[in-house]
Amino acid sequence: MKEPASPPVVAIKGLSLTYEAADGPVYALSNVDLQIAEGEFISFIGPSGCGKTTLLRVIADLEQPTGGDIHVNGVGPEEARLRRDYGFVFQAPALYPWRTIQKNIELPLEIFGVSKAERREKASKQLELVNLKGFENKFPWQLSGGMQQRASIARALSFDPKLLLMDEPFGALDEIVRDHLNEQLLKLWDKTGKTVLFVTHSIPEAVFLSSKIVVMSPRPGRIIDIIDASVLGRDRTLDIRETPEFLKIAHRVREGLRAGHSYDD
Amino acid sequence: MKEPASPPVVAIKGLSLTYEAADGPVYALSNVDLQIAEGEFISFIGPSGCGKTTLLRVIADLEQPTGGDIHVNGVGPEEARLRRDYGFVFQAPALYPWRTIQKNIELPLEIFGVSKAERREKASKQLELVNLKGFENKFPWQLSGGMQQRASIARALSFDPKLLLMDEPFGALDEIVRDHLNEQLLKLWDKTGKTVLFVTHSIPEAVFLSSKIVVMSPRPGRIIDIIDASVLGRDRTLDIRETPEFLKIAHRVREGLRAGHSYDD
Amino acid sequence: QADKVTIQLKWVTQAQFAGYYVAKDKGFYKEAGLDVTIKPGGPDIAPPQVIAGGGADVVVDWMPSALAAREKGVPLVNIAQPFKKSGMMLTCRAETGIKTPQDLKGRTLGVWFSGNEYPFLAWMAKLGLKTDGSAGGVKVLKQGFNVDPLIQKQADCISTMTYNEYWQVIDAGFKPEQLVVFKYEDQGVATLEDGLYVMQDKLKDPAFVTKMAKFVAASQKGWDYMRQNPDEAATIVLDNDASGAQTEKHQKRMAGEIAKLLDTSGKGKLDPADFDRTVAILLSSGGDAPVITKKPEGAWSHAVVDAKM
Amino acid sequence: MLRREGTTGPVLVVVLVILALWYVAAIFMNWQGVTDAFSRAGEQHTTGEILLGTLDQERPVLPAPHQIVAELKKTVFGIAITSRRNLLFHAWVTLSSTLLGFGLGALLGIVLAVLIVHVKTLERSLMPWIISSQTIPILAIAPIIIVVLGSIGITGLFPKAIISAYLCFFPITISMVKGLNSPDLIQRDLMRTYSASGAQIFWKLRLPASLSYLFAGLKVAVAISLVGAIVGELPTGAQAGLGARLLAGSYYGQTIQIWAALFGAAILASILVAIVSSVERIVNRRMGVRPA
Amino acid sequence: MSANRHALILTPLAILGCLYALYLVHRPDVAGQAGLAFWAFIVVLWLLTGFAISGLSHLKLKQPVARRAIGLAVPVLFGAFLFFLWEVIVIGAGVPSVLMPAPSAIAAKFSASLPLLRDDFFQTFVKSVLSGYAMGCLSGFLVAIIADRVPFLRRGLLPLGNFVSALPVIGIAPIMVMWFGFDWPSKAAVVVVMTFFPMLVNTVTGLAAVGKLERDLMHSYAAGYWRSLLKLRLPVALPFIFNALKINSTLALIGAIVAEFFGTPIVGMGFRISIEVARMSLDMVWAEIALAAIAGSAFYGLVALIERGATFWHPSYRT
Ligand SMILES: Nc1ncnc2c1ncn2[C@@H]1O[C@H](COP(=O)(O)OP(=O)(O)OP(=O)(O)O)[C@@H](O)[C@H]1O
Ligand SMILES: Nc1ncnc2c1ncn2[C@@H]1O[C@H](COP(=O)(O)OP(=O)(O)OP(=O)(O)O)[C@@H](O)[C@H]1O
Ligand SMILES: Cc1ncc(C[n+]2csc(CCO)c2C)c(N)n1
Ligand SMILES: [Mg+2]
Ligand SMILES: [Mg+2]
Repeated sequence: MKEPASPPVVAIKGLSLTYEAADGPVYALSNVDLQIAEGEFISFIGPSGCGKTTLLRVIADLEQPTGGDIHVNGVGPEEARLRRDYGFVFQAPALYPWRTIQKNIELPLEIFGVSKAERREKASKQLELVNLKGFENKFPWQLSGGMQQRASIARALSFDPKLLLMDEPFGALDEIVRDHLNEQLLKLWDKTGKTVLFVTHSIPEAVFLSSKIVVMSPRPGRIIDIIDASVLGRDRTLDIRETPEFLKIAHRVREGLRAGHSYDD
Repeated sequence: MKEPASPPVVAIKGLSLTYEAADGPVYALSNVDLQIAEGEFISFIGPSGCGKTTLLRVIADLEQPTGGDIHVNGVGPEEARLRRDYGFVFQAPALYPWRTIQKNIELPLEIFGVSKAERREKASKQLELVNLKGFENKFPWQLSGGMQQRASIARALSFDPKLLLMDEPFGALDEIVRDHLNEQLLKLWDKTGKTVLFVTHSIPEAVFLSSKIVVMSPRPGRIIDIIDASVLGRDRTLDIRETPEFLKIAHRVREGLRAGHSYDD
Repeated sequence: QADKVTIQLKWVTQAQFAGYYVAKDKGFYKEAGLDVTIKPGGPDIAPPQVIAGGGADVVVDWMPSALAAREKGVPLVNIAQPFKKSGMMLTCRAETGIKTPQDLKGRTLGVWFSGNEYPFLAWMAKLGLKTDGSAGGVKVLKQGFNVDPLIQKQADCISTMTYNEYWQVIDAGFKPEQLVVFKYEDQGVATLEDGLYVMQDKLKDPAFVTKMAKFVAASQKGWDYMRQNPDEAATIVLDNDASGAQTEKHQKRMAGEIAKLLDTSGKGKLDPADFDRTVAILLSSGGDAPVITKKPEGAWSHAVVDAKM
Repeated sequence: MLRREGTTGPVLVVVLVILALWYVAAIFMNWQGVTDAFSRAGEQHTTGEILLGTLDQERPVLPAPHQIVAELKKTVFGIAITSRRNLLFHAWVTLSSTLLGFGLGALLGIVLAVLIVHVKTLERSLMPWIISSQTIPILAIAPIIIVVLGSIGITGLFPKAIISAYLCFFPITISMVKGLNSPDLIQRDLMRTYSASGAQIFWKLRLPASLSYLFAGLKVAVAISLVGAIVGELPTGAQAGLGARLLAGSYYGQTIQIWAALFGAAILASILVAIVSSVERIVNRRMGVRPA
Repeated sequence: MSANRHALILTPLAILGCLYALYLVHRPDVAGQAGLAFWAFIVVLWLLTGFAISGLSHLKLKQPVARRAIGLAVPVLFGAFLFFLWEVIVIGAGVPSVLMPAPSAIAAKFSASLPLLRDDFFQTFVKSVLSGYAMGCLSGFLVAIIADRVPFLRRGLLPLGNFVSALPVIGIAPIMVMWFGFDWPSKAAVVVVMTFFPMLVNTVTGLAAVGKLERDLMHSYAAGYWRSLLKLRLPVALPFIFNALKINSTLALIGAIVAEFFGTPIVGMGFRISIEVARMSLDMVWAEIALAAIAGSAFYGLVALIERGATFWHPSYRT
C-alpha cells in the first residue's frame, strides 16, 4: 500500500458552476477544492441535486465551470479527455438502440481502433463480469433497467481506462448483484491501480469501496467533509461491514450528510 | 391491528408471462401465485431482470399475461384500472417535459376533473412531502435525476389512491432522503390504510417498510419465499433496524435472494 | 335586363382576341343587351373541356382541336369564323441552310402540341417525312411557350404565329433575312383558326340562338373597330391584361398582324369551302392517332350568323 | 460554445460567394448569346464589350443579379401599388390563395392525422391512399380541378386554394401522425393507469408531444402551399398572381421577369416560413423546451 | 374479438352487392339516368362496406399470416370501394367523359396502350426520376454533411437553403429546359433541385437530434468528428434521412412530370398528359395518372420497406 508520490490525478481549486436557467441562475457548485492522488478510490455522497453529477461532468470536460481551476492528470480537462484518460459510467445507461449489447460494449474499442478479434474477446470478458452472458445479441430495449445499467458498466470497463468516473452505476441493481459488483470493482481497483471517482447514495457502499469519501452539501454543492477510509485497507471483503471501524466511518458519513440536510424532523 | 377480513386486493393464480422477442421467447414470469390482503405493505425483491416490473405491470393492466388468473379488488385488472383503483410510480420518472413540476403533479387530478384550487392545494402538499418546494415552476430537464423521481412520487400520491404500485421509487435517492421518505411512506400507509406494492433492491428498505416481503427468483420470475414481517409492528421508527428481529428477517431475505442467485463465487 | 354570356378564350389576354375586348369596352355588347364575361385561357385550358363542363356558353378554338373534341363526344358546332386565314408558320434560322421544305429532313423542329399539332402533321405527311423519330424523318420537340429553342439553337425551326412569336424572334435580335419562314397558308396546309363554337344541343333553343346572334354581331363590330383602330384596340387589350406582362409595342404590332387574318367579306360567316379544306387536311395527317377518322357532319351552322341578318 | 454566434455574418459571406459565382456563370452562359447577337448584327466587338454585354442582355440565359434587383425595384417601387404591373399586387393575389389553401390544408391535415391515430379503420385503410394521392401529378389535374369547379360555379380564389390545400395537407398529416404517436410507452402507460379518456390522452399527452413535429410539417407545408397557389394560377389563364407573371415571362421569353417573379415567390415563402418559425419559438418557450 | 367476426360475413356480402350494382349501372336503362332507388341502393352498400371494413380492421387474429392478409385487405377493399363509387357515379349520373372518365374506361385504355405507357414510363421514370432522385438526394446529403462539418457554412447556408427551397419548381422548369435542353437531363435537373433541399434540411435536423448523454459518451471517448458521425449521429439521423427519401420519392415523380409540360421530345408521361388533355382523351390522361400513382406508390413502398429494415430499432417500429 504505497503512498502515491505522483502528481494528483485530479486537482480542483475554487471551482464553481452556475447554470443559467430562464428563471434565474442555479448555483450547482460553489468554491470546491479537491485533490485526488493516483490510485485512490473516491466516493462522492450527498443529497440529491447537490451537484455530484455536475462535478463529475466538469472533470470529464462535459461541462464548463464558471469559475476556478481544474487539472486532470496535470493537464486541462479537455486535453485529458482528448487523451482518453478516463471512462465514464453515466447515471442513465445511454446505450445506442441500434446496436446489440455486444456491439454497445465494443463501441469504445471500435473507436479506439482495436482489432475485431480483440474487441470480441474484451467484450466477452466484461459481459461475463456483469453477468450478461447470453444477452450479447439482444437490443437494449429488450433488457430490464438494471441489465442495461450493467451493460453500460461493461462498456466503460472494456477499454481499461486508468481513471474511472462512475455516476451511481449500481443504483438500479439488486443487493446481491451490487455486492458482487462491489467486490469485483474493488478487486479490479486493487489489481490495476486505477483511480476511481464514484458517486453513490449508499453509505455502506461508499464506505466499503472507498479510500476517501467526499461528503457534499445541498445546492450549491460544497464539500463538507472528506473522510479517510484507508484504515480499512485495500483488500476488503464483504464482512468488514460489521467491523467497528467500518461502522464508525459510516456513522461519520451519515452525520455529515445529516448536517448538510434540510430534513431533520 | 386488525386482521383484514375483506376479500384480497390482489389475487394471482398460476400467472405466467412470456415476451415474444424476434430471437425467441423470453419467459418473464412463470406460475406465480399470490394473495394480497387489504392494507398490506408488500415488498418485491429479486435479482435484476427477474420480472418484478413485469408483475407490477400485469397487476396494473399494462401487460397482458399469457397464462393464469388475476383479480384486483375482486375484478379483472382492466376493470380495476378503469375504476382508477391504483396509483403507479414507474421505475423511470416519466414526467411530461412540456409541463412544469407543479403541472406534472397536478396531471392526474386534472384528468379526474378536480377543480383548480383543490389541485393546487394537493400538489403543494405533495411537493412539500418530497421536499421540492421552490421547484414548482421548473421544467423536468432542469432537475437532477433524484429530484425528478421525487416529483413522480408526488404525482402518484396526489390523488390519494387506495392501492399504490411503486417500482423502485427510491432507487435514485440518497440515503437521508430515502430514510425520510421511507418514514413518510410508512406514516402515510399506517394513517390511510392503503395497500402498497413496492419493488426495491434494498433489503433493509424492504424489511423496514413491509408487512410481507416477496422474494423472487431470476428469470423466469417465480416466488421463492414470502416472509411475514408484521412482527415488527406497524408503527416503526428507523432505529428498529438494529433490533434482532429486523436483522433476522433481513438475513432470511438475503438467504432467499442468494439461493436463487447465480453468483456465489 | 342584360343576358349573360360567358366566353372562354383559347389563350391569354392579347390582341389576338382584341375584337371581344373592344366590343366589351366600347359597350357594343351592352348595346346588344348582353352582359359578357371574358375568361382568358392558358396553356392548359382546353376550351372544349370548359364548355362541356358548362363553364362557358361559347368558346374560341381552332378548328382542328374543335373537331377532335367533337369526335371525342363534345358536340361542338362552329357558329362563326372571324378569322379567315391561318397565322401559323415554321420559322427557321437561315444559317442552318434550310431553304425549302425538303431541307427539313433530319432537322429538329419545335411544334406546339395540345391540339395545334395536326396541321404540322398533315404537312409532314404531305412531304413524306416521318415524325416518330425514325430515320429519314424529322425530330420533333414539344415546344414550350417561347422562342428560346430557336435562339438557343436547340431547334433548327420552331412554330411561330405571324402575329406573335415571329416578332419575339425579331425582338431577340434576328433580322428578317436571317430567318426562313414557311407559312402554312403557302404550304397548302392551312387550317381554320380562331372560330366561335357552342354546344350543339343548345342550338335547338331559339332564345339561345338569338342571344348568340347578338353576341356574334356585337363581336364582329368589335373586330371591325379593331381593324380601323388597331392601336386603340391594343391599348384596350393592355387595360384588360390582369397579368400586367404585355407590352404596348408588342400588342400594337400584334393588332396590326391580326387585322391581316380577319375575314373582311363574309362578316364572320364560315365559308364551307374553308371547312372542307380543313377537314381534308386533317384527314390526311395520318399516323396511328389521327385527329379525326371521318368527315364530321353538322360541325358548323350558319343558323346564328343568318339569324342576325 | 458559450458564446452565441449570429448567422448574419456567415449568411453574408455565403451570399457574397454565391453572387460572385453567379456573375461568373452569367458571363459564361450568356457569352454565346451575345456573340451570336453581335455577329447577327454584323458588328465586330472587343472582348470587353462582350463581357459587358453578357451582364446587360434583354433576354439572357442567366440574368445577372443586378438585373433581377433592378427589375424587382422597378416592378415594386417604380409603379403605383394599385397597378397590375406592380409585383406587390401579384404577390398579394398569390398570398391570398396561399393563405386560404394553407388554412384549408392545415385543417385537413390535422383532422386526418387525428382520425388516423384514433380510428383504427382509417389508419389501415386511409394511409396508403393518402400517400398515393401525392403521386398524382398536380399540374396534370389542376386544369381539370379548375374546369370542374368552374362548371359548378366556383371560380376565383377557391380553386387555387384547393390545389394548394391538396399539396400542403400531406406533410402536415405525415408529421402530425408521427408526432401524435411519438410519446414513449411509459408516458402512454401513465395515462392508462389514470384510465384517461381518449380525449384526455389527446389533449394532455399526444398533442403537446406532437407540436414540434407539427411545426416541422407546417414549415414545409406553408412553402408548398405557395407552390400550389402558383400552380393553380397557371391554367386559370395567367390572369394575375406570381404564377401568371412566371408564365407570362416564360411565354414572352422574359427571363428577367421570370427570375424576378421567382425571387418574389421565394421572398414571400421565406416570410411565411419565418412567421411560422416565430410562432413555433413562442410555443416552445411556453412549453419549456430545452434550448439547444 | 368475436364482436368483429361479423366482418367476415359482411365483407363478401358487400363485395357481391357492389358487383351487382356494377352490373346494374352498366345497363343501358340505368347508365346516365339512374333513379332514386339505385342511389338508395348505393348508400346502403356504402354503409355495409363501412361496417365491413371497420370490422375487419378491428379483428384480432392470432396467426401472423392471417394478420398480414387482413392488413393488406383493408386498404385494398377501401380503395376498391372508392373506385366503385367513382365508377357508379360517373356512369350512373352520365358525367361526360371529357370531364371525368369512368375507372373501367381508364382501365381499358390502360391495357390497350401498354407499349406507349412503357415508353413514357421509361423516359420519365427511369431516365428523369431515378437519375434526378439519386443525384438530388446524394448531393443534399453530402452538402448536409459539409454544412455540419463546417459550422460557418451551416449557419450561412441553411437560411439560404430555406429560401431556395421555397422556390416554386414551376418557375425552375422552363429555366432548366433552357439550360439543359429538351430531353431528360432538364427533367432530371428539376428533380435534383426539388429533392435536394428536403434531404439537406432533414439530414441536418437528424444530425442535430442526438441526445445529450449519447453525445457526451462520444465526447468522453474523444471520438473524432467522423467517428462520432458514423457511429452515433448518422444512425440517429437515419429516420430523418428516410423521411426525406420518402418525401422525395413522390416529389421526384411530380417534378419530372410537371417539367415535361415546358418542352420535351415526344415521349414521356407529362408530355402525354398535356397533349391528351387537349385532345379530350381524358381516359388516356387518367391512364397516365394511374401509371404515375402506381409507380410513385411502389417507389414509396420500396423506400418504406428499406426504412423498416434499417431503422428497426426506432421506437416507432417497436410495439
Ligand atoms: N442543464 C441544467 N440547467 C439548469 N439547472 C441544472 C441543469 N442540470 C442540472 N441542474 C441543476 O443543478 C443542480 C445539481 O444537479 P446534479 O445533476 O449535479 O445533481 P446530483 O447531485 O447529481 O443529483 P442526483 O443525486 O439526484 O443525481 C440541481 O439542482 C439541478 O436542478
Ligand atoms: N418488451 C420486452 N421484450 C422482450 N423482453 C422483455 C421486454 N420487457 C422485459 N423483458 C425481459 O423480461 C425480463 C423481466 O423484465 P423486468 O423489467 O420485469 O425485470 P425487473 O425484475 O423489473 O428488473 P430490474 O430490477 O432490472 O428492473 C427481463 O429479462 C427482460 O429482458
Ligand atoms: C403550350 C402551347 N401550346 C400551344 C400554343 C399555341 N397557341 C395557342 S393559342 C396561340 C396564339 C397565341 O399566339 C398559340 C400560338 C402555345 N403557344 N403554347
Ligand atoms: Mg446525479
Ligand atoms: Mg424493473
